[in-house]
Amino acid sequence: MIRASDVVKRFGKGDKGVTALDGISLEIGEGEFVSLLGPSGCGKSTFLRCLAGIETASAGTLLVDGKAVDGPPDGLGMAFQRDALLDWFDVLENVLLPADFGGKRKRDFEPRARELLAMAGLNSFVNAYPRELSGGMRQRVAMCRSLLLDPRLLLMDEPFGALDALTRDQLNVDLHRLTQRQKTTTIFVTHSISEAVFLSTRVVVFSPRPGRIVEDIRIDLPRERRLAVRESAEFAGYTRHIRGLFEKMGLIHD
Amino acid sequence: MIRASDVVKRFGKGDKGVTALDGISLEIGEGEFVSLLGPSGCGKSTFLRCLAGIETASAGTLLVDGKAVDGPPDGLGMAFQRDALLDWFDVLENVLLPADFGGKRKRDFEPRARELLAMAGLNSFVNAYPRELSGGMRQRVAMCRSLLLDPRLLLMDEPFGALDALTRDQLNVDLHRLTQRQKTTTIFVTHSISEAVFLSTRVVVFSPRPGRIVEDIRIDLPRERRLAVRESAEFAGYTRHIRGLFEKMGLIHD
Amino acid sequence: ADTLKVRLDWTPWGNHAPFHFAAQKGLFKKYNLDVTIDDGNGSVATVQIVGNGEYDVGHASLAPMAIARSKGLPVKAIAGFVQKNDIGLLVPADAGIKSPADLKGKKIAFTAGSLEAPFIDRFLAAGKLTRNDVELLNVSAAAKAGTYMSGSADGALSSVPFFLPVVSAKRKSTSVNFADYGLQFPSFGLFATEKSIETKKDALRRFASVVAGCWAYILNGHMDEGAQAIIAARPQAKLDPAVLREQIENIKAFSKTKATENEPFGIQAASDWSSALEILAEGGLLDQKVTADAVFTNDLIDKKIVADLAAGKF
Amino acid sequence: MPSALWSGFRRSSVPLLGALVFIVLWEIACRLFAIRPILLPSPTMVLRELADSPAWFAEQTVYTVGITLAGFGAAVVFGVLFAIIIVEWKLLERLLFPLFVGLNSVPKVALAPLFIIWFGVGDTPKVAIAFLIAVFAVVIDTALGLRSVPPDTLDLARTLRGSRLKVLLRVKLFCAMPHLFAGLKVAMSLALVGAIVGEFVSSQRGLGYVILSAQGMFDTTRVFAAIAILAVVGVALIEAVAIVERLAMPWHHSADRGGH
Amino acid sequence: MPSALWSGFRRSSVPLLGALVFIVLWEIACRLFAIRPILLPSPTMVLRELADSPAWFAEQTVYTVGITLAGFGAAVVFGVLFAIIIVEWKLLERLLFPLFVGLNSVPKVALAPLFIIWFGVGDTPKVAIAFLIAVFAVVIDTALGLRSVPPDTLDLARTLRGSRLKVLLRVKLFCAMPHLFAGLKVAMSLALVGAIVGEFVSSQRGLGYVILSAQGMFDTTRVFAAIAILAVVGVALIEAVAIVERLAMPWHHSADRGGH
Ligand SMILES: Nc1ncnc2c1ncn2[C@@H]1O[C@H](COP(=O)(O)OP(=O)(O)OP(=O)(O)O)[C@@H](O)[C@H]1O
Ligand SMILES: Nc1ncnc2c1ncn2[C@@H]1O[C@H](COP(=O)(O)OP(=O)(O)OP(=O)(O)O)[C@@H](O)[C@H]1O
Ligand SMILES: Cc1ncc(C[n+]2csc(CCO)c2C)c(N)n1
Ligand SMILES: [Mg+2]
Ligand SMILES: [Mg+2]
Repeated sequence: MIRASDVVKRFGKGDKGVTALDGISLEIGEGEFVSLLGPSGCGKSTFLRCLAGIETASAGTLLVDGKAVDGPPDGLGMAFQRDALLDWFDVLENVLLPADFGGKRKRDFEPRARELLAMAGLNSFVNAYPRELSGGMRQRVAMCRSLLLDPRLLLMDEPFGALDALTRDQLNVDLHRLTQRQKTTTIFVTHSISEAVFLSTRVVVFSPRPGRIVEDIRIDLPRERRLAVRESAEFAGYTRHIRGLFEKMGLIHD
Repeated sequence: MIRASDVVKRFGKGDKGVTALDGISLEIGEGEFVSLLGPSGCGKSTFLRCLAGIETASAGTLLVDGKAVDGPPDGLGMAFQRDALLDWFDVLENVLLPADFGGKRKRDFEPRARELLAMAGLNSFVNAYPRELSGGMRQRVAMCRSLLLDPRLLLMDEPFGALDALTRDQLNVDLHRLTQRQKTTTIFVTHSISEAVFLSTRVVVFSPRPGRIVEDIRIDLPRERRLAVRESAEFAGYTRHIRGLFEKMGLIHD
Repeated sequence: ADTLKVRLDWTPWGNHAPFHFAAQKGLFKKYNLDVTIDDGNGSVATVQIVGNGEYDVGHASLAPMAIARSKGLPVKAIAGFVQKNDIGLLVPADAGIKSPADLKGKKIAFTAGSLEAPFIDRFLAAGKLTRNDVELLNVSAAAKAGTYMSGSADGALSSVPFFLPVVSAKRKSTSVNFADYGLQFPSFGLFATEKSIETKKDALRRFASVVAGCWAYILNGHMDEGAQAIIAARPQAKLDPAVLREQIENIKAFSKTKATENEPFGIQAASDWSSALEILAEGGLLDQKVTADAVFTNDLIDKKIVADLAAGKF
Repeated sequence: MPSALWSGFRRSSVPLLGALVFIVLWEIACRLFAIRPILLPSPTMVLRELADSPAWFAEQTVYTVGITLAGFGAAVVFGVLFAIIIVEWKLLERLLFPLFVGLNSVPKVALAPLFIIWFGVGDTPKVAIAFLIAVFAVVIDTALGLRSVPPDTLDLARTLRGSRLKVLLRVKLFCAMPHLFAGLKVAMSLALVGAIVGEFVSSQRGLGYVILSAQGMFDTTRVFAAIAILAVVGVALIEAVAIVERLAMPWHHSADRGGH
Repeated sequence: MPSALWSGFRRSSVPLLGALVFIVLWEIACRLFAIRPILLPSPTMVLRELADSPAWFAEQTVYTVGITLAGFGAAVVFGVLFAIIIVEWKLLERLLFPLFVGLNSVPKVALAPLFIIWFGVGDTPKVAIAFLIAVFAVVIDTALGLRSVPPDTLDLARTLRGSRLKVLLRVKLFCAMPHLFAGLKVAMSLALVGAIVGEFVSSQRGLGYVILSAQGMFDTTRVFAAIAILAVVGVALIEAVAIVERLAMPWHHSADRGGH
C-alpha cells in the first residue's frame, strides 16, 4: 500500500537547514499496523506529514497505492500530535468534521460519532467546547475524529501521549480491535515501546536526527491480542530488544 | 510549604457545570517532590493551575508559604501541558523569558539558558523559532524555561509526555539531580507510574473526575536515585501497588 | 510695511482680478502693505474663518456676512464690489425660459448651504409657482456644472457671472436673475472683524482702496489685464483667459446699484443695505435685528486712492 | 435578577459618566470663556435646539441611518466576497488587489460630482459613497482573518480533503470572525461618515443636508445638534455590531467561563 | 540572481496587467461612447495632462504625502497608545471608548472650518483631519490584537509575574502585530483621504487644492490627473506598510519555510 524509497526531507536551505529525514525506504502492505519509534526530533511526524501529503519530500519517491503522493490520499484518517481541534465547534461537531468535509450527511454519522466518543469515555462531553477539555480529553476527541469514517489509511501521531496508563490500555485494546476488524492500514507514532509492540505487526525504529531507519522489526505475536499478551516472554523479548536499540543510540549517564 | 484543605473547583454553573476537584486536602513540605497521578480529566492540571494562582478554587483553602494563594507565588517555575512557547521569540529568548519578566538582565542568564538547553539536547536549536521544532523539542524548551531561575516551587504538567523513553530517562535523571541540589519543591504531573516513583518523595493518586485523592504514597527509596533503582524490588512494589489502585478504579475489558 | 492676510471666497476665478492685479503692479508695496492672498472654498467658510480672526480681511459674498453678523460674529463690510445680487437661474438659451413662470415641471439644481437656497420659494413665487411645481435637486457646488451640462437638470442656480461663462462654452445659456424679482442684496465685497478694523484701520483702508481702485480700472475696459493678472498669480491653475475675461465682463453688470452708481468704486449705500437686510429678515435668515450702519462702513475707502488707480495712475 | 439589573445599570453608567463629564466640561468652557455660539454653541443650546423639533430631527436621522445601513450592508457583502476571492485565488489578488487599493485611495469627495451624473440624485449615489468609504476596512480585516488560520488547523483541513468551500465555511470564516467584526466596526463608523459625505454632495434630506444648510446660514447650533445626533447614532450602531459579534461567537464565551 | 529579477518582474507584472486592463477598458469606453471630457476624461488625456507639468504635480504630491504621513504617524502613535490604555484598564475603556466612538462618528468634513479656527491655517488642521480620520481603524484593530493573546500564553505571562509593561511589550504587542498592520493599512488609506479633505478646506498647495481649483474651473481632466496620482500614491503607501510588516514579523517567514 505504501512504498517509500530514499525519502529525504530538508527544512530550510544551506547551512542553517535541518535534515529531518535522510533516506527512508519502507514498504507497508494493506492492513498492516506499523509503529514508528525514535528519539524526539528524529522526523517521525515529518514522515507522517509526507505520507499525508501535507509536506513534500525533498528527494526520493513516496507512493501510496502505487501513486506518487501529491496530496492527502483517499480514505485517510489522521490524528495530529497537537490535537488540532476547532475551537468554534463542540466535541460532537469536531468529531463529525470528516463526514462534513467528505460531503456526507452529518446526521448519518452521528451515531458512529457518539459511539466512538463513548468508547473514549467522553459521553458527558459531547456538547462541550474544546476549551473546556483537559489535555488528554482533547487528544481523545482528535482520535475519535480520525476514526469516524473508518479510514483505509490511519496515521496517528502520539495519540495517547497525554493519557494515563489505564485509559491508554483501554484505548489500545479498542484501537487494536477496530483496526483488526476494518483491516485498516495504520502508521502509529508512539514513545511507548510496549504500546508499539502490543499494537503492531511491525515496529520501525528511527535513529536520531537526521532520521534513518535503524531496524524494522516484525512482531510475530498472535493476530488477535489481549492485554495478557504483554506478560508473555516473546513480548518481553521484543521490548528488551527495542530498548537495546535505543540504548545503543545514546548513552544514559546518571 | 503548601497546604490545601478541602479544595473544590467547579467550572460553569448548575447542571451543565463540571466539578474538576472535589475536596482535595494535601500538605507538601519544603523540598518535597510530589507526583500527581490520575486518569485523564481528573483535575491534575486544574490543581496545578490553582496552586499557580491562575485559577481560583471555588471552595476550600489553599495556602502557599502560609499565605492564601491569590496570584502566582514567589519563585514559581511552571511548565504547561501545552508548552505555551512564544512564536515570535527564538528558543533562547523563550528560555530567557523568566529572567526578562523578572526584571533581571538577560545577559546574566544566557549561560544558564544555554546550559539547560544543552542538557535537553537542543544545542543546535538555540536560535530556531518554535514553529521549526518537533513536539518533543517544544516540550523540552518549555521545561528549560521553567528551570531557568532555579525556582523554589516547580510545577510541571506532563513535561515529558512527548519524549521517547531514552530522552525521558535522561531528563528524569537530570531533573532529579537538579531538584535535589536546589531542594526545589516540585509538583509533577505525569502518566508514567515508573517516572513518578523514580522521581518522587511522594506520589499522590487522584480518582477520576471529580478529582479526589485516592492515596498519598510515601516513596521510601534512597534520596539519591540512579536509574538502576528501577530494577529494585521496592521500586517494583511501588509501581505494582499504584497500578493496582488504577485497576481498582476502572476495569479494562478486552 | 503693514502685513495683511487676505482670504478669498473661492479658488481662482474672474472675481479675483483686482487682488492679483494690484499685487502684480506692486501697488500693495507702493502703499506700504505686505499682503498674502489665500484662496478659499466658499463664502460661508471665509466669513467664519475671517470672523474668528484667522485672517485680517476676507473677500466673500456680503449677504452671508450680514447673516453671520446677526448671529453674533462681529464682522463688517468695508467695501462692496458686486453690489447687485449676482445669483440667478442658468438655463439653456434655447429652452425658452425667460422668467420663473416658465419653470413648471423643470428640474433645477441648487446647492444647499449657499445663499440661493433660502430664496428659492420667493423666486418661484414671482412666477406664481411653488416648490411642488418644479423638481429641485440639491447638489454640491462642484457637482452643479456637471449636472447642468450633462442635461440632468434643466437649470441651475448659481452666481451668474461665475457660472455663465464656464457653462456657455458647452451649453449655450442665459440667466434669469434673482435681483430682477425683488431679491436684491449685496454680493462680493471686503469685510473684516471689528477688532481688526480698529487695530489695523489704516492698513485696511489702504488695502480696500487699492483693491477698489483696481476693480474700477479693470472694469473700465482693462479686463484682459485683469484676466492676465490672475493667470500670472496662479500660473499652474490652467485658467482659461477667455473665461476669466467673460466673468469679469459679467461682473460689471452687477457691480453697482442705483444708489451707488455715481459713487467711487467700493462705496456702499445705506439704503441698499437696509432693503437687503429687510429681504434677508423676511427670509428668516437674521437672528437679531441688525441695522444698516452695523453691517458696513465706508470709512475705509479712500476716495483719492480709488480715483487715482481707477484712472490708471499707478 | 434585580442584581443583574443593578449591574447592568452600573455597567452602562460608566460610559454615560464619561460622556457627562465631557459635556459638563464643554458647557463650563463655553460659559467661562464666553465662546460665541456661532463658533461653538454650549450643550444646553444644542439640547434646546434638539428639543424644539425632535420629530423633524428624528426623521432626518432615520433617513441618514437608512443610507448608512444600506452602504454598510453593501460593503459587508461585497467586502467579504472580495476578501474571499483574493485570499482563495492568489492570482486574482495580484491582479485585483492593487487596483482595489488604488481605487480606494481616490477621495470619494472628489468623485462625488461624477457619482451624481452616473447614479442620478436619488439615494443611490449616497449609498454608493457610504459603501465605497466603508468597504476597504472590511476587505483588509476579513482578508487578514481568512489568512489567520493556525497552521495545524490548515493541515487538518487539507487531510480531510474538503472542498475549498467547506474549508472556507467551516474553518476560515470562523477564524476570520474576530477580525471581521473589528473590520465591521470600522466600516460602520466609516459608512456613517460616508452617508453624510454623500448627503453633502446631493440630498434633500438627512443629517448631512441639515448640517450643510445650517452651515450656510451660520446656524452653528443646529450643525452641532446634527453632530450630537451623529455621535449618539455612531455609538449605537457600533454597539449593535458588538452585540451581533457576541451572539455570533458563543465559543468565545465559553472561554470566559474558565475565568481567564 | 537574474532568475530572482525575472520572478520579481513577473510578480509585479501581474498587478500592472490588472491596472492596464482597467485603463484600456476605460479608454475604449471613453472613445466608444464619445464621453465628454468634462464628465469623464480618457486616460490618454489624463496622461497628457500629467506629462505637461510633471514637476508641478510632483511638488503637490510631495506636499500631500507629507500631510498624509504626519497624520498617519500621529494616528499610529495616539491610536496604539489609546488602544493600550483601553485594553489595560477596563474602567478607562468603559469611560472613554464610547466617547471616542461618538467623537469619531462626527464627520470631519462638517467640522473642518472649526479646525481652521482651532489650529490656524497652516499644515496643522490638515494633519489633524488626516489624523482624526485615520485613528479609529488603528484603535479598533490594535485593541482587538492586544486582546487576541491565546489563553495559554496569558497564563504563562501571569505565572512569570512580569510587570504589566513587560507583558505588554513581550507578549501582547507581538500578538497584536498582524492586527496592527491590518489597521495601519486601513489607516494609511484613510489618512490620504483625510489629507485631501483637509486640503479642501484650506490650502494653497497639495493635490486636494489641485482638485478643488480644477473643479472650480470644471477642469475634469486635471481632477482626474490628481486622482490618478492619488491612486498610485495610495498603492505605494500601502505597499510600504506591507513591507514594514514583513520586516517586523520575521517569525512569520520562518513559518513559510515549512512549506504550508
Ligand atoms: N516547519 C519546520 N521548519 C523547520 N524545521 C522543522 C520544521 N518541522 C520540523 N522541523 C525539524 O525537523 C526535525 C524533525 O521534526 P519532527 O517533528 O518530524 O520530529 P518528531 O520525530 O516528530 O519528534 P517528536 O517526537 O519530538 O515529535 C526536527 O529537528 C525539527 O526541528
Ligand atoms: N476552562 C474550563 N472550562 C470548563 N471545564 C474545564 C475547564 N478546564 C478544565 N475543565 C474540566 O475540568 C476537568 C479537569 O480538567 P484537567 O485539565 O484538570 O484534567 P487533567 O487531570 O489535567 O487531565 P489530563 O491528564 O487529560 O490533562 C475536566 O473534566 C475538564 O473538562
Ligand atoms: C466647482 C465650483 N467651484 C467654485 C465655485 C464658486 N462659486 C463662485 S461664486 C459662487 C456662488 C456663491 O454665491 C460659487 C459657488 C462653484 N460654483 N463651483
Ligand atoms: Mg512529532
Ligand atoms: Mg492536564
